[in-house]
Amino acid sequence: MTDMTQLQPHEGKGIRIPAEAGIAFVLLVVMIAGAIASPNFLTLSNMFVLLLNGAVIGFLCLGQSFVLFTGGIDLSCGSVVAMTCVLAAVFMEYVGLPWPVAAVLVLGFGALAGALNGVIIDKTGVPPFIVTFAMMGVAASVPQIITGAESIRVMDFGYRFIGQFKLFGIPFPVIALAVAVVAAATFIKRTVTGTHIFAVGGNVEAARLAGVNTSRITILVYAISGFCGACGGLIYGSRLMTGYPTAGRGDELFFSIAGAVVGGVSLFGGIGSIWGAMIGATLIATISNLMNVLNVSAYWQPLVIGVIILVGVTFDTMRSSSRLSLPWVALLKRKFSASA
Amino acid sequence: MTDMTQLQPHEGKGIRIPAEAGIAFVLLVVMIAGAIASPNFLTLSNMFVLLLNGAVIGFLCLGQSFVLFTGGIDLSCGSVVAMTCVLAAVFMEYVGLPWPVAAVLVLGFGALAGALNGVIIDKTGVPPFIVTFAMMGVAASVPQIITGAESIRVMDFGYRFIGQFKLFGIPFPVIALAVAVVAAATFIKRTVTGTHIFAVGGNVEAARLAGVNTSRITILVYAISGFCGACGGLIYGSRLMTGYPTAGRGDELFFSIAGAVVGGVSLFGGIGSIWGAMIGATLIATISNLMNVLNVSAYWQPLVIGVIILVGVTFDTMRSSSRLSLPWVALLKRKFSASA
Amino acid sequence: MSSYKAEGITKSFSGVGVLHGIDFEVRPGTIHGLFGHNGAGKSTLLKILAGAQPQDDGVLTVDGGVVQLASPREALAQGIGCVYQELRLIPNLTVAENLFLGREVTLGGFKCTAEMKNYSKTLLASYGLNIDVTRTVKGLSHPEKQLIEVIANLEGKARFLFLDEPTTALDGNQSTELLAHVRRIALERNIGVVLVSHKLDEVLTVCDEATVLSGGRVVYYAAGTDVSKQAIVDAIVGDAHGKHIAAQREARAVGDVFLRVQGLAGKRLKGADIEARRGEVLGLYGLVGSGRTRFLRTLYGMEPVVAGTIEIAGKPYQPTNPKHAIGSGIAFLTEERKIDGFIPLMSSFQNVVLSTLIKYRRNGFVDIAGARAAAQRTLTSIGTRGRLDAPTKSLSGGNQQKVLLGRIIEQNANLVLLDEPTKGVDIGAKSDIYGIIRRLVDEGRCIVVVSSEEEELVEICDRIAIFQHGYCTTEPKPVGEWSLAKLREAAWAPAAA
Amino acid sequence: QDKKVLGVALPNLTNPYYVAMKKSFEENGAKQGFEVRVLIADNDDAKQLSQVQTMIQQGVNAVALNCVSSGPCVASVSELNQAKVPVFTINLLPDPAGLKAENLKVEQAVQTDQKAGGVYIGKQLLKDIGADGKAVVGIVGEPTSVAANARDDGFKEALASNPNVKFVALVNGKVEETTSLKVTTEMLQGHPDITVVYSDTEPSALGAIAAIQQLGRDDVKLYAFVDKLGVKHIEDNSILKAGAIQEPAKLAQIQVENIKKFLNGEKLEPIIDSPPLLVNKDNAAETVDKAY
Ligand SMILES: Nc1ncnc2c1ncn2[C@@H]1O[C@H](COP(=O)(O)OP(=O)(O)OP(=O)(O)O)[C@@H](O)[C@H]1O
Ligand SMILES: Nc1ncnc2c1ncn2[C@@H]1O[C@H](COP(=O)(O)OP(=O)(O)OP(=O)(O)O)[C@@H](O)[C@H]1O
Ligand SMILES: [Mg+2]
Ligand SMILES: [Mg+2]
Repeated sequence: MTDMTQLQPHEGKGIRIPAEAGIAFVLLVVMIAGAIASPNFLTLSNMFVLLLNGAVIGFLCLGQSFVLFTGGIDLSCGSVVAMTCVLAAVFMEYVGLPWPVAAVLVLGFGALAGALNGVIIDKTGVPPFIVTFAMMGVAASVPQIITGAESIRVMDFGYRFIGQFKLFGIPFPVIALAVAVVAAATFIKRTVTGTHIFAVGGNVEAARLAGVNTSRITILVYAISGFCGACGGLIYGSRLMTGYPTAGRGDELFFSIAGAVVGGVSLFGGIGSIWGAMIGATLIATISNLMNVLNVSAYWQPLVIGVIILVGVTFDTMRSSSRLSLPWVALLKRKFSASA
Repeated sequence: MTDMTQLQPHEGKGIRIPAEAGIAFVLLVVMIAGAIASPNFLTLSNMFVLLLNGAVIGFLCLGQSFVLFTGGIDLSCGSVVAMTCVLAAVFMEYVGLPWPVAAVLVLGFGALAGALNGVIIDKTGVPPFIVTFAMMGVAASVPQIITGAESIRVMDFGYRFIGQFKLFGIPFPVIALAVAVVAAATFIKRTVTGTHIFAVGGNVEAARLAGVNTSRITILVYAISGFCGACGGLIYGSRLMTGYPTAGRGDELFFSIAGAVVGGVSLFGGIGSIWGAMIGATLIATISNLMNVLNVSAYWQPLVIGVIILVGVTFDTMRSSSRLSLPWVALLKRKFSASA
Repeated sequence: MSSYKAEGITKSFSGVGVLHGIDFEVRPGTIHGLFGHNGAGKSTLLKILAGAQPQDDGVLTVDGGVVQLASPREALAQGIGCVYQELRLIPNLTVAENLFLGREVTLGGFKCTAEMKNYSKTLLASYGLNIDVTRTVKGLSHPEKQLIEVIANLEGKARFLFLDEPTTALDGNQSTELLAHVRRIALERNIGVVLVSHKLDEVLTVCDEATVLSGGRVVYYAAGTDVSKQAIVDAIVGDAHGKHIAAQREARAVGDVFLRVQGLAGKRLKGADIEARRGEVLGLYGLVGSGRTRFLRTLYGMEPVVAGTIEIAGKPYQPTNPKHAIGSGIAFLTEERKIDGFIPLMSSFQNVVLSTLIKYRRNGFVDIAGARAAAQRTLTSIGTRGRLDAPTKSLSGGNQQKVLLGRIIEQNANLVLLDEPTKGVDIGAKSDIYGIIRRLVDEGRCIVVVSSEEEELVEICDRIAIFQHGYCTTEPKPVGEWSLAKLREAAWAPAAA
Repeated sequence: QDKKVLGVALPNLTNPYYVAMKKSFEENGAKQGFEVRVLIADNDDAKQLSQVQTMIQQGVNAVALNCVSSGPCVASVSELNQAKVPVFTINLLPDPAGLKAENLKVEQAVQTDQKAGGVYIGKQLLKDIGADGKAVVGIVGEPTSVAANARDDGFKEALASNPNVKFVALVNGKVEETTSLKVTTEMLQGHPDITVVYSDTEPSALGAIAAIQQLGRDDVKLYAFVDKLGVKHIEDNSILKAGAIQEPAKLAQIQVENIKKFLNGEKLEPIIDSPPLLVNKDNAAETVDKAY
């Protein structure tokens, strides 16, 4: 769980293995297997490609995690990507705004769409599934209505910065995601609101009774998810220098949820961590990159990704429920307690 | 022992309005609106078309409801449609089995795939989301691998029966679905297993402690969902007389969940009814039929369906939480209590 | 020789030993009382006996034959049933369905719904419960749920029945009657019963044998006339608390009126006129369902106010929501800790400081170490045992209750509303809690306590008021004018309004 | 010596069109001595871009690129140009304006003229009903794809001369049999006066045939882009009256051969046009082998 548990256990003896270790280990295994299978896989440049291509799913997964922590679900995040991607192009090309203004405006729009989800869920008590389903429809339709099937080419070349700029060889979206993840993890762990998010997910009635402003938390998490969706829209838009209405409407929604769940976030709320979710998303991005690098047949890809993830999560689940014990864990434990 | 409590007498008077009434009312309103908007909507032939086109989603929603009642989720049902659709064609065309044998075999395969989901979930404790995600991948890959993504034309014309036969003008899939729904509702309501399904969804630990065989229930509900997926595969296959690997891999999965949720089934388990889920699925089928009958632009369709469903469910939620009262309900109540 | 016997039972959770070689025996037709401090391992022992958890080591034998219980289902099949400490009803099933869960009556594969309904109705009526058996359990009051669960298990075909704190939510009358039922059924049907409770007086009247656990070991056993209350108390309290001293009551200077409620009514509350003063403990007594819980929840902003006025320290107060109530200096302890008490997966430290986290904020970030230290201090002061940095749900029931009390203490509120504060708490800690209540009052705070334990009210309250049918209109009387009998009599008297 | 590697980026494999194209790439690639790597974008532009990047990582020698959609596809070309990997586009081409704006280079484009196919079919319909014959047309299209819309435009253009042809409905068949079966039935329910259905993709056509058949609407005729099965239906002359076939296998073959030439230093035509073929009941029997 979150914060205070990370403090030294007062018994003192033994080290505590973080809950994320299991799935991180799975990721490591996949990486090593990939490196053995192809010399092109574990290169610095391919790692950046992997992370760059995973950045949008990473952002969505980040936002989705906040929502899942409270026991909600956000089906609209993929469509928000589409909407914001087109809106950004509209602002630059049709309205004529400079790209930084357009970008900020679009982030605001994303957060607003998310907040609207939150407000409706909070005020009406309609299940998040339905509310965000409706928002998914709306956010999917808006760009199609604006552009038809066409896409809008962006001619403001400064816009490239977001998706294509590199700092010391690291693509900007990767840097932005890293910053966002650290900020989010700190926020969740170290602030009052972060604890309250988990309280709402753990038991909403108890949280309310303990004085948590549950409405505010609900609106906040959906707004964060919407904001993350807008980040995704900008990244796609800028990488392709186009506003196109199918952006983010593929596997993105699905993988954003799957990444979080693989990383140990519960669909029922109150369980999981940002780090876990990000490791989960990275795992999915890695497998999907690896399959392309190894040229796995498209027919086999769904099977391969499904089976690897199932095996990985099963291993993780068994480990944490200690139906299975890892030799290296026992070893580490022995070593630490010896030196203590 | 004398009455020692001072709890308010639990009202026995008045009629109890079934929980499904709200969403049924929404369906009615949509129907009436449709009839006003187009003379071609509320015709008997269009109703059959609507039901026939909705039959596969209806079957999936039926199976999904069983799973949702226990607090699980089945992401693999759409892919099971694809797998069974192709398998049926393979059995008939390549193996040379007569169509009824192929059909029965395929139903068994569907149930088996579902049962496998259930067994893994039960034995490993891995979240259903992950297990059925893996099964989704496997069931999507299998037909592609078998056929190389090509479709198999079925030449055994008897196979037409399943999807194209009509009894007194009613398409066979509609009759089959109706029978299945009645059987399912009876099963849930009238058998011990039905009660146990809800008990597992309401509180799995409590159910276990009360002596419910939770493993059996888990395996059973996923097997039912797989079986329903196979029904879908046969219907699609027989309507097009083809086994093709993209069957059921569109909106089907999503609508199967959405239909149930719209009809009042909770994603958290233990709440809802078969009838509610079926009304929800019908509502979705109706809106989607209506939009094509009225020739609503494809660009607007996601928005329209999202908004109608949101408004409908909001109305339903508010009604049942009595933040809103219907004039006709008050009227009915008055009438009944007067005559009593 | 017919009995259910456990020998050398050990159990540990993630390396922490909870039971260290327990020997225990239940004989048909007798009631065996099981006692011990919070976290002593009573519930764990029962779960092992009932097949809900596997033991690490040790053997279970029924009638001399070794039994392996892989699940509660198998235990039930062997005639071993259990009512667990945490209520185990399925909220969205009906009362009748819950009563028959796991042992439904069927005919040709179908449930005999009507038969089960009718039987449930008569059954509940025979226990004095007037409940529509087709309602879902979700909407019932806490005491009703507890009664239903116990009744359901008494009705089963069990030869051995374990009851883990079955009377915590019930009032004195109800628990006496329920235990009398248990006694009767045990004798009539030759059932072996194990009864876990912290209400010694109540239980000892029906027990044939008594065992006390302490720290996962049997420290006391006696049967028949050898059973001595004082010895049990000593065994429970052990050295940790020294001798259990009856609380000292001294006259306090009572301050001016702090809480003034006039004609307060809500959707479910009819009318309450109550005044509570600074430096006083005001007790609220009434039968189950008389409106005490509703009154507290209304004050705390959990239920809407329809009519009436509230003043706190002379200023008008309009409850809107719990956050606002906390901001107005009110703290509230809920009756059902599992429903809206603690966050199950958060650590006990987090649960304690949940309402007061803001206090530990430095530059926008929570001082985690500081918050944790404060929480630990509070929890230690009320003798909380168990892994406090692990999820609260893994604590024993009584310790969970202490975590919630810890939150109340943390809040440092001026008006403290306590609904059944010592539910499931052991006798040692109880006196600690009474001490804390007294300390809070001495600091000039105002405390309102709802309790179904008359002894508790008489021991800690300065004045006691009576609720009846959702009303509280009579002036509270000083505790000196009340006795247990008088309290019951007043609660039973015909409604004033 | 190492084989040259040819990367092929295709939009999906749910449309048999691309399945046929993929096979042809693999077969002809092998024939020309390439190692062929095919990546499928699942209709996702961003995914296609990332797959192109993966190919660059793998060091392919040339890329055959079938855009998911034209606008976003420019970015993939841009990446390949930067990495100095020669790009050959096929079927659906990147937006020419975008290429020009960024000064990007495509070695050779093998294109199908989407619009031309629609025009052919439209002309055939005009011939069938007569210059001022009546027709009420419903389209089973894919309004969210520019290519499909171009086919519709061509079809409408060819019929513009006849004032008695009315277009009353457009539904989204999503290039998929079951969806098409569903929406076609619903379109016919909503507009019982429809006499001609036009389907702009091959899978939709199959769904539309089943829909018309199963509604028992013998009076409705279908015109559509067709595959082999469709051609057989035209031959039977029942519901499907005429259509256009595309030749994905041929496109791929031409492209592979030209890539081989390019890598051997030959100069290439910048654009090769491969218009669809018109199929009607007269030539159906001969054409059937050309269809995929
Ligand atoms: N599932 C679990 N995981 C970890 N620790 C547990 C678990 N269940 C019980 N414990 C621990 O075992 C110890 C004994 O708990 P148990 O519930 O048996 O106590 P108890 O005697 O019933 O106490 P109480 O009177 O408070 O109900 C406690 O320290 C508790 O924290
Ligand atoms: N807002 C609410 N609306 C409807 N029912 C509620 C509400 N809140 C609680 N309940 C249910 O009603 C039950 C009966 O109310 P409650 O126990 O609060 O009665 P009470 O009269 O205050 O009891 P007591 O006097 O014994 O404390 C509660 O236990 C709970 O299950
Ligand atoms: Mg206990
Ligand atoms: Mg109460």
